[in-house]
Amino acid sequence: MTTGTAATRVLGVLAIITTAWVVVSAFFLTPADVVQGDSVRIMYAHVPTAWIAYLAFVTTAVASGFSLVRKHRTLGFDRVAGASAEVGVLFMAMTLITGSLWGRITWGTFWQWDPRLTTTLFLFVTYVGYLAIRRVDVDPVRRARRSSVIALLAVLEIPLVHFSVVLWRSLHQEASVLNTDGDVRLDGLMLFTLFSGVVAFTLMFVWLVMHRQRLTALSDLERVVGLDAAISARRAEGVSGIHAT
Amino acid sequence: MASDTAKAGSDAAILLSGVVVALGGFPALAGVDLAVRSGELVALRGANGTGKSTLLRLCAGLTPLTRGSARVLGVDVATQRDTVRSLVGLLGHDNGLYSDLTARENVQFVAHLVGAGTSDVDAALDRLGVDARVAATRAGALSAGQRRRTALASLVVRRAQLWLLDEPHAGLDSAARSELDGILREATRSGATVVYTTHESDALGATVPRTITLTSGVVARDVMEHSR
Amino acid sequence: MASDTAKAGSDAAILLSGVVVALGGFPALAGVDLAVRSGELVALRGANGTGKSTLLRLCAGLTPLTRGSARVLGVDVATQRDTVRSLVGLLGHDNGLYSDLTARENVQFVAHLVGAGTSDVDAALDRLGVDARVAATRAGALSAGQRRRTALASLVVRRAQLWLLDEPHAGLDSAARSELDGILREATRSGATVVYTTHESDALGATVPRTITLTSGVVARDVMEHSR
Amino acid sequence: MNTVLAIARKDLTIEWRTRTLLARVVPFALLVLVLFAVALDSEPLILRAAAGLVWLAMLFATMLLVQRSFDLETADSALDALLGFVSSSSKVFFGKALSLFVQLFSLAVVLVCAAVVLYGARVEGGGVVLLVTVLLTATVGLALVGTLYGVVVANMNGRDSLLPLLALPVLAPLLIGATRATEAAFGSDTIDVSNGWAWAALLAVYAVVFGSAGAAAFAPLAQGDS
Amino acid sequence: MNTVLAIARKDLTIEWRTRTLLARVVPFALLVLVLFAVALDSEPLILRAAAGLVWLAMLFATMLLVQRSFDLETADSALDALLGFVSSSSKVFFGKALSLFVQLFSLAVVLVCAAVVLYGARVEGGGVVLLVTVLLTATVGLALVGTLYGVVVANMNGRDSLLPLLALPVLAPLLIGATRATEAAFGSDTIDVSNGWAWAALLAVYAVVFGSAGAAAFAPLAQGDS
Ligand code: HEM
Ligand SMILES: Nc1ncnc2c1ncn2[C@@H]1O[C@H](COP(=O)(O)OP(=O)(O)OP(=O)(O)O)[C@@H](O)[C@H]1O
Ligand SMILES: Nc1ncnc2c1ncn2[C@@H]1O[C@H](COP(=O)(O)OP(=O)(O)OP(=O)(O)O)[C@@H](O)[C@H]1O
Ligand SMILES: [Mg+2]
Ligand SMILES: [Mg+2]
Repeated sequence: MTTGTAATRVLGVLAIITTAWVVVSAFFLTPADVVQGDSVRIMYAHVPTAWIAYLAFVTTAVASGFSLVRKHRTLGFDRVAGASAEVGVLFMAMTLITGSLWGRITWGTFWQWDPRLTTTLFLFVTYVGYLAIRRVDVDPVRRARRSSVIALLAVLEIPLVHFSVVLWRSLHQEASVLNTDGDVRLDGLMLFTLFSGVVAFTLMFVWLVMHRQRLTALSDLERVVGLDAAISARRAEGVSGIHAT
Repeated sequence: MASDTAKAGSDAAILLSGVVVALGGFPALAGVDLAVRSGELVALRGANGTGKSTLLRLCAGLTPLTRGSARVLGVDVATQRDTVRSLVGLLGHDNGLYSDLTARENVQFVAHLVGAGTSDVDAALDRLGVDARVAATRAGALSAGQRRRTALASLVVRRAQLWLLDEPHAGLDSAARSELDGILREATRSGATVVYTTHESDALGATVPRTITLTSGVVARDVMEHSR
Repeated sequence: MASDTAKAGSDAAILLSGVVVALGGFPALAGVDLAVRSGELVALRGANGTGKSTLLRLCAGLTPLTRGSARVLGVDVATQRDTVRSLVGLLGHDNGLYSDLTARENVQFVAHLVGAGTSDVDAALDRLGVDARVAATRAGALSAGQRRRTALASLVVRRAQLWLLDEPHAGLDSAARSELDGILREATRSGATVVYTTHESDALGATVPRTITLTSGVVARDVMEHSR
Repeated sequence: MNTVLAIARKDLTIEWRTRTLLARVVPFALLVLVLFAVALDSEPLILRAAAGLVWLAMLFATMLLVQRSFDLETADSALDALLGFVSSSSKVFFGKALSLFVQLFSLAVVLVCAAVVLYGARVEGGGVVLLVTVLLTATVGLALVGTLYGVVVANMNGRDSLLPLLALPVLAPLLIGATRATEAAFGSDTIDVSNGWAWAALLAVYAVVFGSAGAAAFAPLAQGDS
Repeated sequence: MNTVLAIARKDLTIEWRTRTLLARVVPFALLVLVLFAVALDSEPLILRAAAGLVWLAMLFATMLLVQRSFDLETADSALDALLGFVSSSSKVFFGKALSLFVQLFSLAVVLVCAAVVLYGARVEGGGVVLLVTVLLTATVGLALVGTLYGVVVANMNGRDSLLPLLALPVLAPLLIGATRATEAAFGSDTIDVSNGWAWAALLAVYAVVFGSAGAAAFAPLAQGDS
């Protein structure tokens, strides 16, 4: 059995094509930055991954909301929520990795205690915790409820990350040491490449979530089939028990 | 094999049909059909691991339903578990006591929440033979039987419409057993429904009105005594 | 009241005289004199809270002695509790299982520590009716009776010289009860001493060689069957 | 309301009887403050960090108190029964949060006094009112979040380690807010009192958000546990 | 010896099955590192305190792991039986300490790497050997002290809060020693590598002292529990 369909195959191909374009453009077509030199090329991976991670976590929250409200398709929505969170954690990890590599090149250290970086890390850990709760082996409906509540609370951290620069430092008088948005000026091609990156990663996100979701659906199905077999086995046992007494 | 599960209707305290409960992928209940009328006293029997506790926990709204339909006191267990919980009194394998409160404080706490008075607490403790010294001892320090008695006293104070008791006799001495016998019969007389599990042949006197036997997650026998 | 506690001697498995055990200021045992010979099978009875569990825990070296003297298998319980522990197999109200290991792994662990082999493990599990599926399930997910059976299998693997069992029948179905009956009788036949508590009148077949009844922390009756 | 109070009173009775807070959590939190000082090993540095360290110690203490609060309920499956006795599960939520608040607030007062003594923090004038407000709003927030995540992990195997993992990231904004506002109250030179009030207001919003979230989410969460 | 290994293997099997360390304690400890940085809120300060913060996080993580390790034993009174199976209770002590050591050492490696990434700590040359030695000796000490106090509070009501209270003061010297030695390995300017080795030697002495104390005291302690 595969988890692919015509739709996912088209998506996959599109994702590969756009990604290839982003790579070519990022490395060869766009200019190096005046201040940062070639390292600015990391941006084309760094920024889109962050945004796609947001997208993934929002998707998780929305699916979780439906899973809580709907009485019947609880588990279907829960699967989407779980798959999306997994992919989101993956993307957020890539944001952290590309960011700290970039930091290593531009600031000379992997990490700085900047509000955005710190809150990003919290966001990441929150969803690692979310996945940990999902791993706990309990009844699926029960698990869906618990993790939905957590997902709905966790998504509130995204505005915190986004506005952390304003929120946290503005109350401090000093200007921020690291100005995440100030020192990169984007020309037309750079912007286009950046948004191509967003498109490419969005496609990749959708593709991954669909596969992941189907995979869990399949294994759930397998469990149902397994349960059917187990039920008939147990019933057979029961019947023979009756004859024995 | 006198099977008699067909009687449904509005006065059914428990109404299960095709109930499957899977725990960790294992069908602890593998298709149970069962109807218990209001005011019945039912003994649930069966070998170890046949699903008795699972059945009780399902009816108390503590375990989710995997397949089939289950109504308890007219309420759907799958969708309204909160309501089910508030109607049912369950005594599980655990006693549900706070070990740092005294036996009396434990019962008192329950009484307060369900709106019963102090006299009810005293009556219940007295009835279950929890004397003043024991009542004033922290629950964590009590003997196994004394803890079980205290939990039963809470249940008496509770006055639930449906009593579900999982091996209520375990740990009780013979005096407490016969007292429990009386309590359960009284409860049914005043309209409550009682389902309890047991492994002992002579647990509740000689005549239990109805005995249901589980085998491997299904109902294997359902026997009524002719008269009550 | 046929008291018969005077028989002391070197072959005494348990020898208590004037034993007082105070728990939180309360004399759970209030002066117990008792002698159990090696190879005896003794049932300990009494109402709830009369000190049965306390007596067993004392003999297992788990509860300190307040007054009097107590020797178990010739070892002084007050001073050499570590030695006592290693000679005695106790099954308390708790089962002593690791809930994240499977039933089989639990028994296997005990077997490894006491130097028993894999075949012993299989034999013990088989004897207690723990089938392959149950043996491969984590202990935390088992039913009450399955847990009790697993704990008993550990005890069988253990082959202690003195077996102390606190309500071993609780939670067991009738098949397991009669198996337990056989196990205990076999153990005494091979020279071990067995003391168990129970509240059930017919727990271990009809004839138990000796029944000791406690009342309020003292021995009230000590009855021997004439022949074994 | 009566139910909420009864549940809180039950928890506080147990607390009073076992003296968990007084005999164990308070000394633990004080110890954490001392250990920070040891780990940092520099006077001016410690003074600068005083507010942050107080709230960090509060966070750890909250984890302990929440665990204790739910261990009481799950040790003998009392929570299963408790949820059947009340007309709405949110009463259980507020009852447990209330008792947690009372304990946390007392602890916070002790820790602030300790910071004054140990770290040489100073509070004067308008700072006092701000400080009290911050202590109130922040401990309310801690109690609500703690209770909410406490019930999420209640009955779970290995919940001791799961609780901090889930709750601490969510509490991070509270840590930051409370720290900044307390710094202001301690008369720091990097933040003034009016800014401190802004943070206190944010803390209040935080508490309200989690209060409503907790009340709404408690039922499905508590329903689900075994 | 065989018994010691069997007990350690049992604990590690359970750990592997429940993934407590990997899925919960490691993230928790990393979170603690981050929270410290947030509470301190100043780059140079964080760098200066890096070594101390790593070991403080280790201390808190030790509390969690010890609690977990003894919860396993006491949840269903398994410890009572376990002590009867072994010829000498000190084997239980060393078995549980061994499994704790394995877990703590892995955690320490992760945390040091995190300090390099997050706090900008640097290790080079002779520092590496010193660092590994410190990690080994200090985690051995943590494991031994943790196990010893774990059994003291095992079976006690409210042990979650009692354990840190008892163990942390005893661990304070270890915290100081490990911090100083790690600072030396991180190339601090207040302490040089040879001094670091002196501290490492002290840590080894500490471990030996608690190893013998634990082996001797375990029997009466374990006996005493109810
Ligand atoms: C580990 C280190 C880093 C992390 C965790 C990180 C995280 C993030 C996140 C979460 C965003 C999305 C913000 C939003 O739109 O809400 C972002 C955006 C961005 N980051 Fe980073 N970042 C890191 C390092 C860096 C470095 C070193 C630079 C450049 C010197 C940089 C430049 C940018 C830029 C230009 C944006 C997009 C503009 C913006 O929305 O502010 N980042 N980063
Ligand atoms: N997670 C799980 N994985 C596999 N099997 C499970 C799991 N949880 C429960 N079971 C099985 O489901 C059944 C549950 O039975 P239940 O506890 O209802 O039995 P019972 O009739 O009450 O038995 P007892 O008389 O021993 O109390 C047991 O056979 C148990 O082994
Ligand atoms: N800390 C304490 N304070 C007061 N009384 C205590 C304390 N600990 C134990 N007790 C009392 O000591 C007695 C202990 O009895 P034990 O557990 O040995 O009874 P048992 O014969 O095993 O009873 P059961 O049949 O109920 O298991 C009980 O009456 C109990 O109330
Ligand atoms: Mg059962
Ligand atoms: Mg007893």
